[in-house]
Amino acid sequence: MSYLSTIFSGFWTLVTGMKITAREMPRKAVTLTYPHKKPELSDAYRSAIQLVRFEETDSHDCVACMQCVKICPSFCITIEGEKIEGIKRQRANRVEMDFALCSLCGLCIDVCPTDTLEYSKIYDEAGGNRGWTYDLLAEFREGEEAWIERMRAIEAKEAAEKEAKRKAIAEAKAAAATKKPAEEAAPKPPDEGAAGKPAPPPASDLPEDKPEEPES
Amino acid sequence: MPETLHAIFANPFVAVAIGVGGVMGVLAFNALFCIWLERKVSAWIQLRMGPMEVGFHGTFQTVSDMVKLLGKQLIMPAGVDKPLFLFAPLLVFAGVVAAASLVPFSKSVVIANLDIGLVLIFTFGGFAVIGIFMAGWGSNNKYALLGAMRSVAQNISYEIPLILSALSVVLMISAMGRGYDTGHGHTDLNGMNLAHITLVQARHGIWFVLFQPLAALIYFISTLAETNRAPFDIPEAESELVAGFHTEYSGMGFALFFFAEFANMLIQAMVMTVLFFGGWTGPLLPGPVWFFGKAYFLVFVMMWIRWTFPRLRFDQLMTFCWTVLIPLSILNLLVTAFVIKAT
Amino acid sequence: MNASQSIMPELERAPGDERYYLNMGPQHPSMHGVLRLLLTMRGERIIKCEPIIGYAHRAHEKMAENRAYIQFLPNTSRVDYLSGMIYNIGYCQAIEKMCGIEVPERAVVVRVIVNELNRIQSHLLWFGTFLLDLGGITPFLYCFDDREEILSILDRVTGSRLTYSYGRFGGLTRDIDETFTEQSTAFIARLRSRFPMYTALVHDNIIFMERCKGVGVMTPEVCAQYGVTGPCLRASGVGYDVRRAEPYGGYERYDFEIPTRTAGDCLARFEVRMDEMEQSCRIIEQALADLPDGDVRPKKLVKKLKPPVGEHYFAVEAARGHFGMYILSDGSDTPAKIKLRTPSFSNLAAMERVLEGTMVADTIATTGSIDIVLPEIDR
Amino acid sequence: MTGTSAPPNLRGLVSESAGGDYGATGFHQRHTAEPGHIVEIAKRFRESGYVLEMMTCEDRREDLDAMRLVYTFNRAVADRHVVFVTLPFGGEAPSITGEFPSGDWFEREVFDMYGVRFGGHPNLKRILLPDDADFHALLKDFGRIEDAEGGGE
Repeated sequence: MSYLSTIFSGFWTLVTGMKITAREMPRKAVTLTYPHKKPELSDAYRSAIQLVRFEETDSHDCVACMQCVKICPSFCITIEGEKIEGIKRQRANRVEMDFALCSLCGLCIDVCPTDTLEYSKIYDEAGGNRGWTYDLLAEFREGEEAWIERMRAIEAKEAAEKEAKRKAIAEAKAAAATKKPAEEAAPKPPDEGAAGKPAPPPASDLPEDKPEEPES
Repeated sequence: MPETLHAIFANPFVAVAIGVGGVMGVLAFNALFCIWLERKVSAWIQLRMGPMEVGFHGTFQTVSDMVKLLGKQLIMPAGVDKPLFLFAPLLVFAGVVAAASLVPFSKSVVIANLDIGLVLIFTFGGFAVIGIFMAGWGSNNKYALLGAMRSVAQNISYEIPLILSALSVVLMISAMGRGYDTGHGHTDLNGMNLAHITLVQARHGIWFVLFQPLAALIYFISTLAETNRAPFDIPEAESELVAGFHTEYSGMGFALFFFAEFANMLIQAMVMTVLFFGGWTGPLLPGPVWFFGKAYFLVFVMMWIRWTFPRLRFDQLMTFCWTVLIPLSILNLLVTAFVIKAT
Repeated sequence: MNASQSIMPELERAPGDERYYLNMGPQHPSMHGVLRLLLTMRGERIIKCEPIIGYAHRAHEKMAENRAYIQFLPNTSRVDYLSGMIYNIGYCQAIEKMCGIEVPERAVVVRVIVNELNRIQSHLLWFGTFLLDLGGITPFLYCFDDREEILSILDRVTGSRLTYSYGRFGGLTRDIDETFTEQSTAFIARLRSRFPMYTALVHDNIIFMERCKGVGVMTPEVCAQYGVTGPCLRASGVGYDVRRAEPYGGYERYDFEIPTRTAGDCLARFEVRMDEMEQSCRIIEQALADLPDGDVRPKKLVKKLKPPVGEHYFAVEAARGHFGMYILSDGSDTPAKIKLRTPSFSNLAAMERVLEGTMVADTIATTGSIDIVLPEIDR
Repeated sequence: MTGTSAPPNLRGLVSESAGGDYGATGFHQRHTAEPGHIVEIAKRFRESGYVLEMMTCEDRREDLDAMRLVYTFNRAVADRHVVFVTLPFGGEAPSITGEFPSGDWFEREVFDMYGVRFGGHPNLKRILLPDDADFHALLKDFGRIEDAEGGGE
C-alpha cells in the first residue's frame, strides 16, 4: 500500500511542479533586451575615473599631488604636474589611467584633496589588450589658456580674501591675547593646511591651499 | 505525357522514394521548428524571451544555427574509432527516418502502411541505441562511454514498459476492430497496423487514452526515457557527463544527433497520438492538422517537463523502471486482457 | 608542466582490475569554476576522489604582503566574489578591531544589512546552481530573477554588483537612503512570497528528494576532522555560527535563529540554507526598523595605519562558513602576513571522505550542495 | 566540534602559555611549543573536542631568523588557542594529519608556499601552485610586486 501511495504522492509532486511552471509561463519576461533597451545606471555606478569639471573654473582641479597614484592598489594612475607661471598651485599636464588594471575600489576618489576625481558612467567600452589607457585630460586641453587666465584672477581674489581674513584673525588674536594669554595657540587653521595633512573627504574642511568651493 | 508521369509515380519504388524524401523534409523542418520551440518554451517558463533577433521572434534563428553547424569542421579527436565515429550519427538518424515513414499522417497519407508497423517502429527505435553506443564507444572518451552505457541500459529497460503498454492498446484493437467495413466488404482490423489503430478509434469515436489512462501515462514516461529527454536525459546529462555520448562530436555530426533527438521526439509523439489520441481523427479540420496538432502538443508537454524537473540518478532511473513501470504495465495488460475476455 | 610530467597520472592496475580514472574538471559544466576531481572509479562507482585545486590561484596573500592595509581592500571582495560584501566588510572590521578605529553607529547597522543581503544573494545563487547541477534548469532562472533585485539594490548604494569595495576602515563609502530601505523591505516581502513556490517546485519534488536524501552525508565527526563550517556543519547538527559564537559587528543585537538539521546530507544542507535566508530576512527587518541617524562615512580617511605589533585573528560568518583572517603585523603600514582562512577550503577537503563509494551523479549533487567557490579556495 | 569541553592540559608540551587578550587579538590562549610536541598537542586538542581551525606559517627571517608555524584550535563555543611552533629554516615538522585530516591540505599549502616539509604526511605535494613550480611563493625573498611592475610604494 505504501508502495502505491508513494507512487501517487510522488506523481502529485510532479504535477505540482508542472503547475508552477505553467503558471510562470504567461508571465512577462524579465529580460532587458540590451542593446535595444539600455540599463538605467545607478548614481553610484562605478566605472573608469574621470576629472570633475568645476563650474567656477570650467576645468578640472588636479594639482598633481600624487595622492591617488600612491594609494592606488593597482598602480594604474600616471600623473605628471608642472608649475605654471603666475599660479600658485601645481597643474597636472598628464593624467592617465590604465583601465585594464583598475579594480574600481574608489580609493583614489576618497583621497583626492581637491575632489576632482569622480567615477564616469562609461559602461559600454571594452579593451582588447593590456594597456587600455584613458587620457583623462583629453577634454580639458582646449581650455587650458582660458583656465590660466581665470585661475590667476581667482587666486588674486583669494589672496585678497585671505589677507583680509588673516588680518581679522590677527586682530582677534591680539584682542584675545590681552584677555587669555593661555589659549593663544588654539585657532590657527592656515597653518594646519600648509602642513599638508591628508584631507578628509567632506569638502567642508579642506586644506587651505584649495580654492573655494564651486558654489562659493 | 501525363500518362508517363502517372506511370512513374505509380511505381512503388518511386513512390516510396518520394515519400521518404518528403519525410526527411518534414523531419528536417521539424527539427528546426522543435529547436526553436524548445528555446521558446524554456524561455517562457523561465521568464526570458528566447531567440528574438533573427526573423520574427527569432523564427530563423535555428536556420542560421544550422547553417553555422554545416560550415563547421567535424573535429576528429585522437584515438577515435573512425568508422564507428562517423557512422554513428547516420545510423541514429536513419532509424528515425525509417520509423517516420511508417506513421499515418492522415487517412490517405501513409508512406508505408504495414501490418507490422508498430513492431517495426520499436525496432527502428532500437537502431538509435546501437548508434548511440557506437558513438560512445568510438569517441574514445570516458564520458561518452559512460553516457553510451547508460543509454543502452536505459533504452533497453524502458522498451519493456513501452511495448507492454502499447500491447494493451493492441489487445483492445483485436477486440474492437472486428468486422470493419472497408467499403469492399468486412474485415478484421490489425492491432499492429498504425492506420488500423486510428480507424478503430475513428469508428467508435473515442480516444484510447480514456480506456487506457495508465497505459498512456506509462507509455508517455517511457517515451521520455526512450528519447533521452529530461528527467531521463542521463545519457547526455550535461552537468555530469558534459554531453554524454555526443561529447566529442562537432559540426554536422553533432547536428545529426540533434536532428535525430528532435525527430525522435516527434515520432514518439506521433505514435502516441495514434495509439492513445485518435490519430488524425477530429472534427472540422483536415486530418494532418489534427494529427500534427496533437503530436506537437505532446512534444510541448515533453519540453514542459524537461524545463520543470531535475534529473534522476542512473540507479533511480532503473529502479523506477523495474519496480514501478514494468509491474504496473504488466498489471494493466492483464487487467485489459481479462476485461476483454470477460466482455 | 614539463613534458615528462603528464597531467593525468597512470593508474597502476593488475589484470582484471576494472578501476579507471575519470578526470572531472577543471573544465567541466558543474565543477563551479575550475575544480578538478580525479576520480578512481569502477563502473559508475567512485572508489577514491582526489580534489585538485589551485587553478584560480591569484596570490592574494602575497599581494597583501606587498601593499598597505588599505590597498588590500579591493582584493577582499575578490577572494569570494559571491559574498564579496561579507569579506570586504569583514576585513574592515578586522583592521578596525586591530587598530581600535571607531565606526559610526549607523555604519555598523548598514553593514549588517548589506551583509545579510549579500548572504541571501549568495544563497540564492547557490540554490540556482545546485539545481542546475541536478539537472533542473528553471529554478536557476527564478533564483536569478530574485537575486537580480538584490544586486540592483546593492548596486544603487555601492555602485557595483559583485565586487563591492563598499567598506572603508571606520565606515562605508556611501550612505543608504529611503529608497534603499523601501526596496529592501519590498524585496524581503517578495522573497517570502517566493519561498512557498520554491518549496513546492523544488523541495517537495520527488525527484529532487530522491537525488538529495541520504546523499553526500557528512557526519559531525567528519566535519570536526576536516574543520567543516557554515551551512554544511549546521546541516550535520552542530549549531556553530560565528555570528553567535563570537559576535562581531553588532550581530549580538539581533534576534535570529541558527537553523540546524541532523541528517548531514544534501537535503539537510538545502533546508539549512533556505532557513538561513529567512533568518537573514529577519535580521534585515530588525536592522531596518532600528536604523540610527548619522553619517556612515569614516570620520577620517585612514591612509597610513599604525597597527600594534603582533598576531591577530578575526573571524566572520561568510555565506559559506567561517572566514578567518590571521593578520601578523610588524608595526608598519604593510601587513607582514595575512592568512585568509576560507571556509570552502576546509569544506572541500572533506569531499574525499564524503564521496567514497558514491556514484558520479552524487559527486555532482554533493559538490553542488556544499557550495564551493573556487576562487575562494584557491585565493 | 562540541560545545563546552574543558581546554586540554598541555603541561610539559608547551614552553610558554599565556592569555591571548581575546578582545584585542582574537586569541583566548597563546602557546609556544617545540616542533616535536605538536602532534601530541593536536591529539590533546582533538580529544578535548577542539577543531583545527586554521594552520599557516610565517616567514620570520627578519626578527626570529626562522619559520614559525601557527596552529589555531577552536570549538563551537569560542575558545581559540593558538600554538606557535618555531622551526629553523630547512627544518621538518611532524605532520598532524593523523590527528586532524584537515591538516592534510593546510600542510600541503604551507609546503607549497613556504617549502616547509612535514614528516609523515601522506601526500606532501604542491596544492595551489603548479606542480612544477620551482619557488615557494610566500617566502619573503620571493619576488615582491614592485620588482615585477616597477610601481608600488
